[in-house]
Amino acid sequence: MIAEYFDTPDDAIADIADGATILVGGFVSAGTPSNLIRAVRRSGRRNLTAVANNIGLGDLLDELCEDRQLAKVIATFAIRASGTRSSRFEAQYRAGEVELELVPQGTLIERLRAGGAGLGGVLTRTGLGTMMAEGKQTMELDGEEWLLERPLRGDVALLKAWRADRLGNLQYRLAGRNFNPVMATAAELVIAEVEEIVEPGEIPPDQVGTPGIYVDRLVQCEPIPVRWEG
Amino acid sequence: MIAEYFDTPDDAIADIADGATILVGGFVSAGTPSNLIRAVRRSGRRNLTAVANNIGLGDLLDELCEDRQLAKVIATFAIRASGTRSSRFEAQYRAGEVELELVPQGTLIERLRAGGAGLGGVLTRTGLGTMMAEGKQTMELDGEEWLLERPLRGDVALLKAWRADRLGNLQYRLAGRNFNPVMATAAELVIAEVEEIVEPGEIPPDQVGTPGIYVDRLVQCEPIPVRWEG
Amino acid sequence: MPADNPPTGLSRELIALRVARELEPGSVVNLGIGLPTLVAGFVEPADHILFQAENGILGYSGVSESDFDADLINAGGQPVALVAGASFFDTADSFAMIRGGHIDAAVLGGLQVSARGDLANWYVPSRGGGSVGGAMDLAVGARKLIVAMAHVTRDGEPRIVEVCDYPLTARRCVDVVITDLAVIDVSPSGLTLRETAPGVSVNDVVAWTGAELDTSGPVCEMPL
Amino acid sequence: MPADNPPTGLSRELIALRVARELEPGSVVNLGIGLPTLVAGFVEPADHILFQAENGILGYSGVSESDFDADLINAGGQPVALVAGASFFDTADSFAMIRGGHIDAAVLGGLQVSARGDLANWYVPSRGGGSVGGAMDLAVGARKLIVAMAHVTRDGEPRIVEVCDYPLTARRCVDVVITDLAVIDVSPSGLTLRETAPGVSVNDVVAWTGAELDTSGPVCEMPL
Repeated sequence: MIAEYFDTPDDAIADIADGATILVGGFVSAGTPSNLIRAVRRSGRRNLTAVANNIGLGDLLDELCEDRQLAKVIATFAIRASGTRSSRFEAQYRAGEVELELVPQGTLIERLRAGGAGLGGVLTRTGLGTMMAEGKQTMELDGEEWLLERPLRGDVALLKAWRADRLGNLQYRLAGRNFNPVMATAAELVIAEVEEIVEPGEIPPDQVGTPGIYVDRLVQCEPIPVRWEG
Repeated sequence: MIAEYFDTPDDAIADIADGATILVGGFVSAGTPSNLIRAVRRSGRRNLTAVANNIGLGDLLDELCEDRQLAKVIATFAIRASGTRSSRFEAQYRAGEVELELVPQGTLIERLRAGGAGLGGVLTRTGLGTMMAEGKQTMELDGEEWLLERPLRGDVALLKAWRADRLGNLQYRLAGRNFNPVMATAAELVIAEVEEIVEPGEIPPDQVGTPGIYVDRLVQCEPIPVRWEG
Repeated sequence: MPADNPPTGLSRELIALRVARELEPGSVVNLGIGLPTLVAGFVEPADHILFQAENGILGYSGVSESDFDADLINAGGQPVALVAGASFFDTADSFAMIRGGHIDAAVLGGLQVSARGDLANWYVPSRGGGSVGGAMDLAVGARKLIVAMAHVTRDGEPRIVEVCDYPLTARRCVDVVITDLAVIDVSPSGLTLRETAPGVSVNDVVAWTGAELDTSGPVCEMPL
Repeated sequence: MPADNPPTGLSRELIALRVARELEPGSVVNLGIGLPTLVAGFVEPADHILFQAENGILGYSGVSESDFDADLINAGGQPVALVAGASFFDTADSFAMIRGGHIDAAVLGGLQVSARGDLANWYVPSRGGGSVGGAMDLAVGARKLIVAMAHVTRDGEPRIVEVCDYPLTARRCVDVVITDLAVIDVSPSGLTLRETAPGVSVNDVVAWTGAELDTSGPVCEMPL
């Protein structure tokens, strides 16, 4: 229950296994665990499945393609509509070297939430009548059609928050929350990088974005800047 | 989008119709819209359906039974296990004068959330093999059994928050959130009583518990104390 | 044949103490209404047990009647104090925590527990209606479910039975039953007596239990 | 027969201006990536339009490149400034807001719009893979869906078609299409021309539109 500190992001992720499914918090530059992603790259782990909002928008996740560490990506942004800029992920995807499961953003977060909240699935209209509904169960209830979306979980979640206390409570800043609080609930092992570590009680109880019971490991790092490449 | 102020809770609820379904925020004493409930009592509206965590635990909702204003209650706490104390609701329930739909607390909040979030339902294990599953659809998925729970919405939601700004942003204090933020999303008309009204920007953006777009009406009142009667 | 009256067992407070000893240091625990609430008063602060209240608190330290704040209550409506590092959240997040398996242990009261671990604790048929609160979610979601209850009813009927005749809270959910007479483990193969209360014999427990009870393993007196 | 090239219509900025005029004062609006983002620069402050970004902001006032804070970006990754009364939330709450019908209007880019209001905007078959972001949720959840796009492709193919051949974002979701050439209303009975861009004739619009277009009502020049 008391989160474990690590001196470096490399130590914090050292025991991630080849073939692991990794939930990666953040939305482009906001709330992105950039040091943990770099550490995964340095670790050389392979055959990974990454679940993240975006890949190939200038984000560090794309770097995991340099040495073909990713077998599969589950994301909402993956291939740019315009071909003026290309990512490593895109090149590998076109070469058939990495699998892509594209998921609508609202469905991705609900699937993760279901995975963390003990729900067997949710019914949404999002994706009905589109490629996203292929192979999925639909139901008609009271004359309305719904698409059944199943839970999604990870072996590991990599999160970024602003501050943490010794109990693992996380406080986010600005729009840095995004996928982080839900991903914190949906993985066996939750690792957070934070900019600052404080004493329990310093984060006011109503400003805790992720209660400490969800967080297994903490590492304090200076964030690595990321920008969207348009 | 800019919330409308009312001078009294009676004015704020004046146009609730007979037969309306009313979501009532709060958990016993915490975050309970006690002034708005009293105003509904004074309004004399009848044939109402109330959706609330509790009735008859010393709460003011029980007062709506004095003049038989409630036709139905959807709640998690309704009839005490011990018969040492009895509520008006209990007496009316035993006389067959009011209907009760008892719902597990985690299912009640998910049904309300689904109603507010545009979801057609959620799958839960809660209630499987119990009276709560009677008449409901179950599904087997990957060898696990799930109970399908459908969305729940209200015509009106009565909420209590600590502070509001002119845009209707609500800030809760301590454990006063409970059902309020989700109920704010799941009714056609949302009315909040607050202890204080401040200027936009005075509630820090990361401490807004309910964004103002959900809130239609505001009234400033001194809370009426409520205690659980054991 | 059982005697007319069950032996005198533990007080409610001592049951709560025994439950407190069952909790792992550093664990996250939800306490149901009634007897389970007393457990908060018996844990060792050094064990850093964190109590969750389903109305939206993680990290309350116990009931504090002296200083009532209407917005700072547990799920039994009792005023509570907070530990450093507590947090608040809404009911949706609270039950995501409960249903999602993030609570290490829940302590619930019981009306009946069956030999296969079914729990009935929310509906007294003679009273009807019922109050379920968070019990059904806790029963399916908590990693370990401890039921704390009197071993028999006021009328002397066993509460531990082959099959519950009260309406269920959840099927096959109970891990341990702690009563005024005994500590009983529940597993897929049935009920195993682990401990007896001081002054209570194995035969007493068997006599006042309405289901088959394995007493072949080591049975010790409750450490209190 | 259409001329070889469509007439010169509005610039991207003027399309954004026309979209801004379509927004109701006091409404809550989500702007998609690309052209729609420009709309934030053209609304009247007095209209108190509140912009939602699906990554978790309600109440950003526009793009502000001067002062980049990595944690304060819109869904297009652009740095933004806040209005007084803004709020932050996580992705689950953001899409509850979007899917639950709490956004008054969404402005999305388009690849194709069909006569019955189907939208295709996330997948270019020649490129594959795609990026869907929040588009499918916005298309089903926003109370009003405005599509802002060029009237024809770079190759001179109409983007407004009887039936989309690009993969859909959602069925029957579009309410209004605003292009460099025209404003077209979409209803269950089909497409109705409401406005033409300055210098563009009704016949031009008909010629470069690949679906039946009702031009029988009053058609005026866009007020810009």
